[in-house]
Amino acid sequence: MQEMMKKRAKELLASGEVTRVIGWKKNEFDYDITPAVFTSAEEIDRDFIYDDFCGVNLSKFTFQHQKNDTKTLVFLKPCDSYSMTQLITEHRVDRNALYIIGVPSYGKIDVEKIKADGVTGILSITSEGGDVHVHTLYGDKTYAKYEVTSERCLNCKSKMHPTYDELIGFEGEVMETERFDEVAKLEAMTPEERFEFWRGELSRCIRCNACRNACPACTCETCIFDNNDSGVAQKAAADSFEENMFHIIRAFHVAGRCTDCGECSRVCPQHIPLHLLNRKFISDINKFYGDYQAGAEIGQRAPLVNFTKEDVEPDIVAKGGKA
Amino acid sequence: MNNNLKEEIIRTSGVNVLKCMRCGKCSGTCPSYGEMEYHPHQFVYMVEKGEIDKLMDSPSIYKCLSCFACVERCPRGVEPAKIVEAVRLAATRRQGGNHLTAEEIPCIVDDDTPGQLLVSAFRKYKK
Amino acid sequence: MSMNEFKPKIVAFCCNWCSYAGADLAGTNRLNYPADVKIIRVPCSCRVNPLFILRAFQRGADGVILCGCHPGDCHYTTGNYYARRRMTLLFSMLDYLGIEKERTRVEWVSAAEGAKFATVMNDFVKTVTELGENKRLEDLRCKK
Amino acid sequence: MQKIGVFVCHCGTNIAGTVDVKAVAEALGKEPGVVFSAEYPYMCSEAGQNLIKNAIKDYGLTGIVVCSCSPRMHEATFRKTAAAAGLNSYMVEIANIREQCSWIHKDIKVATEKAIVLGRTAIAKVALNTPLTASSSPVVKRALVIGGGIAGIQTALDIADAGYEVDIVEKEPTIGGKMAQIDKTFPTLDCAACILTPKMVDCAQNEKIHIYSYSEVESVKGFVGNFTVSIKKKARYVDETKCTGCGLCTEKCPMKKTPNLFNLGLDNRSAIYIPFAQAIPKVATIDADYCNMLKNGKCGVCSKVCAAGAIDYKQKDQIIEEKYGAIVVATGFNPIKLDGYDEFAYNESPDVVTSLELERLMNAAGPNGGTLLRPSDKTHPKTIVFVQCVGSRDTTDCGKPYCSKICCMYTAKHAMLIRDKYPDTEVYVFYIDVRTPGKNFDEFYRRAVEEYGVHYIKGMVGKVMPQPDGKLLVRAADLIMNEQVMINADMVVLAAAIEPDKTARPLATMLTASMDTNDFFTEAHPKLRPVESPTAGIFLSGVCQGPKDIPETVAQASAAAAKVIGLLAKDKLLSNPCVAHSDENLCNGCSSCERVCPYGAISYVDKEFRMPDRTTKIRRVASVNAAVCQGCGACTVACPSGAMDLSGFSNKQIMAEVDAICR
Repeated sequence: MQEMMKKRAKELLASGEVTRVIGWKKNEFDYDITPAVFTSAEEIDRDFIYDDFCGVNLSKFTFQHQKNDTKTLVFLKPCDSYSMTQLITEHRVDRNALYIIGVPSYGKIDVEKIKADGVTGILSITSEGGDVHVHTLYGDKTYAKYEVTSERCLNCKSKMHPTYDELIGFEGEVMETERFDEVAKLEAMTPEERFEFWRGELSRCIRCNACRNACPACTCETCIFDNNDSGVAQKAAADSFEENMFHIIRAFHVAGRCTDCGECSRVCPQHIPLHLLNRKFISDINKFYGDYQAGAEIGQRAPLVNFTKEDVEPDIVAKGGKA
Repeated sequence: MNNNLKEEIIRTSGVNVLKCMRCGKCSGTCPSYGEMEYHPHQFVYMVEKGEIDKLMDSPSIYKCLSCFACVERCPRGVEPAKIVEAVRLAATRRQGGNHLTAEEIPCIVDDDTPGQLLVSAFRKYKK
Repeated sequence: MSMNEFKPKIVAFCCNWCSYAGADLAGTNRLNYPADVKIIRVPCSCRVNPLFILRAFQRGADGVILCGCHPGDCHYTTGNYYARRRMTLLFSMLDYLGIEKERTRVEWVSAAEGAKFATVMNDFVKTVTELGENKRLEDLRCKK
Repeated sequence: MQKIGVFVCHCGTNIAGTVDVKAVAEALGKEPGVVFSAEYPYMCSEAGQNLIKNAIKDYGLTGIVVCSCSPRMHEATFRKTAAAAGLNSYMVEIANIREQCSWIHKDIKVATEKAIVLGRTAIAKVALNTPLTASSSPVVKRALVIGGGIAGIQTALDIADAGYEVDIVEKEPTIGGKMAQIDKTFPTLDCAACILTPKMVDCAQNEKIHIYSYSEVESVKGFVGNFTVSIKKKARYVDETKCTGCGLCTEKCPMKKTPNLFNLGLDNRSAIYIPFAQAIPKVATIDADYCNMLKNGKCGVCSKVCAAGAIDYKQKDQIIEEKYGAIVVATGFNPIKLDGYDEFAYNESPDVVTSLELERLMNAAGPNGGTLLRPSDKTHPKTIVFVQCVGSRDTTDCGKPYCSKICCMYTAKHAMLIRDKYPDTEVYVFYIDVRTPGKNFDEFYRRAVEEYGVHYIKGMVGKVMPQPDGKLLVRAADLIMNEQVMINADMVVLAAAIEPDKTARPLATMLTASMDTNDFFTEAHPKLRPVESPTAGIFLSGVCQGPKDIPETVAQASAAAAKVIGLLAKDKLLSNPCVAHSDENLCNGCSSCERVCPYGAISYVDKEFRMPDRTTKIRRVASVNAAVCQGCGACTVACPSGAMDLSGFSNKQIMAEVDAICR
């Protein structure tokens, strides 16, 4: 797969069809992958990588590094493709300046799961077939891949690419998932239990803004948390409000636009399950207004800028979510 | 007025009798009209009124051919044939294990009985 | 502070065309409701940003209610439909975080429904008073 | 720093009875920014207003708060007061301490405390107010009427009568619309043509009215007072300015087998035609689908016989651009297609006709010269069955859920006319309900029954079965007799539901005017603004807004004209300055605001921005048309970045109010 991608990237660069390539690049560790812009065949030969650690969603990176006067090749996994489609719908990227190649994703490995298993001193990790071999200072260990696959991939929503110019590999389908089970579990708790759960989670937040910075839906020219005029700007310890509300406001801002790519939770250094906030909105939207997947189609009308006359009333919440 | 039965009929048929605007097109269209004591539009209205027992006791429920012409033509999507079916089913349930058997057919069939009725009867009651 | 003395702070957002007029009618008819309710006039229920509601809670409100024209009667034809979706999702999220769902409410009150306005406010104040002070939103991050 | 004045009104004892007004004035005087605070028995009185004016001048006030009755009562009064003293009228806020305080509380202490909170909330808001000026835009003194039926004609005549220029755009070669096809009108039975054609002539002769016949609206730009409309004049292959309407070409044209659409295809006409004798403009049109010359270049007869030399086979569609201050939609209706109703055998038998077809069959200018004959064999029908509600009140896919409103009355009319002219003909009307609200309507229906012996049967026809002998066997329910009836009829007349003309939906998109699910235009307010669209400057006339009969249509047409005249009479339009505006530095260009705007007030422009690194970047940003925006604020909340804000009710102002209440 990786070699086919490299070959196509070099061909397109050579033909002049594109002048830049956005893909993944290895860092210090096998599992530490970073998005990068490549402009030459040499760079691609040297650094380009596509393996089971390339979890990072390239759509946000593409948005940040877009150039409208030249064409850029970008490789998108199904997840990334949904995010990119949403960005195109919102006119945040210029479709014409992109050459999109859809690539399959067979589940990305969550190194945190390996670390959580008590493994330290990791030297390298290789993924072969269904096995993941971890080579450490203290010996080797092998996992079945599903044991160390990230939560978001185990609950993959779709293996389809809503937007692409060409595909490498076969096109997948929308998946049946159990991604709302965790939400349902929380919903089944008493309000007191939920409150304690979220207090436990949110109290760990250090307001590093990683979730916002990684989120492909968070592309505002100026984030309201950075805008002194918005009334909710973050000021150092002015009061606890922004701290308390940051995640609610952020989730609300991306409600109906969040494609559930899971980047927020992936990048959170405190391992707060932020995707459970977004999934709550997605699950509510599906339940109240009919199934909706952000980024499934260019030009979709997001649920919060839409309505029907027969929509449920807000007191549905007081009635426990039942009409 | 039999509310339990009414609810059962409404539930099993899936029909909202309140959608009926009483135009009578179902009865205007029914090929078995002359055979029936209660006609399709009356089925709908009597279910609304909860007069289910009368319907269940009437031979009308066996006169419906299940041709679904009334369902096809109803301008409000009421589906009277489903009501008739539901009443028929309720009557059958009341009879307990007294189901239709092939052996009985020769005694009850006559030249006027349409073949379609037999087929649909077997489909539903030979269980 | 004992429960009997507790006076909740209630912010009521009312659309200019229906609910604010309904509140005026309640006044004209001398229909009493607690002084804890303070009304903010907005052009339409769709002007109410979820941020305003969170802001009210931040500043110590114990309950927030949004009143608008009945669906279908919006002066701007569609505003309350958008408000309805926004508030449904916001309230659901607050409930999901364990904030008491009784602290937030949407009511459709027409310009002719002075009596309804008073009834709604009496009921809402009673509900919020029983809940007591709003502590949870403030405490959400403070693990003791 | 703002210098704010506070004015507490006693309203006699209305406020002062339960609110300690002195204490309120004193407490509010200590609020930050307040430099003057006073109370007075009647602030709205001349003396009270003078108190305000003097304080504004003496203290150089930059904002005032009046604690008094509801702003719905006196906000306008105090705004004028402020303006008279040289203060921008939007620097005024009202604290409602009567309806929302003194009148609902009995305890003076409680009421006084609340009044203080309400006062300080208004102070917090006014401190953030900015002076606003209503922007003004000029009004083009010309109106466009889309549709030349009776609705469009009446609207145009009334507007022209008031002295304004009006253009009518009609997609057919002649104005007149459906009414021109109707034979007689209920409940007076006068001939439709006799009352319509004089109005058509009036239109043609009125100097202020210009008719674009055989034309369609191509695009609409602009906003209230200043629309730019492109009109496509379709090629009719006849020079309108030369054609005298003599009709010689239509006589000589060899293509006589062209379906006559004016008679709904019940007979034929020539390929070059004038729809009917009284057509306006009385100009020939060539039907390009049938003309031999246009199809294969062979013929040219019309050109040879035309003494005026008006025939022009090379004529092309022409686009005309014109400016208008107001647009009236009068696009009318059509009977629905009956393809979904096999049970009525409409496509099977020519003797099953719609009511509009019956109008032509009975009309003196119709295919049979006014004698009612069966289309199949041209014999007199002896038994006629009318079926009501065909497709009306029908929630299935082929029908319409609404009542078409006119069918009960025109069927009574048809039945009556037939019984009058042919007393040996039996007439049956199958009805679900007979709906006759209207002046002299029920009396009319009763006459059909009592004087003319029309058989009204409560029930619906289930099936119409064409028989080998040419008869139509009608099976129906008689719900009152509780029996099924069979009628051997010669003709069956179906009261087909009416639906908005198909051109209305794309037109609504061009006008950004909203429509309901049935494609009827929605009105700005269902009770109080029934002839206006929610989109400013767009008015509604006739059936495009909902089913209605001729008198109602004419009434609404005149009402729409009155609204248009009221608009055109203004030289300038002052708009509400409390409208949305976008901060382009914050705008993402994501289109969320555009999607929730009910007025189509938001558009997008590509704008060049200087970046911090001295490069430039082109970004798509929203811009609000202040003349179109009505200030609801839906966009402000839809905007994810907070770029959109609403003057007069800004985010900061509302948050300041929240803070002041919760303090």
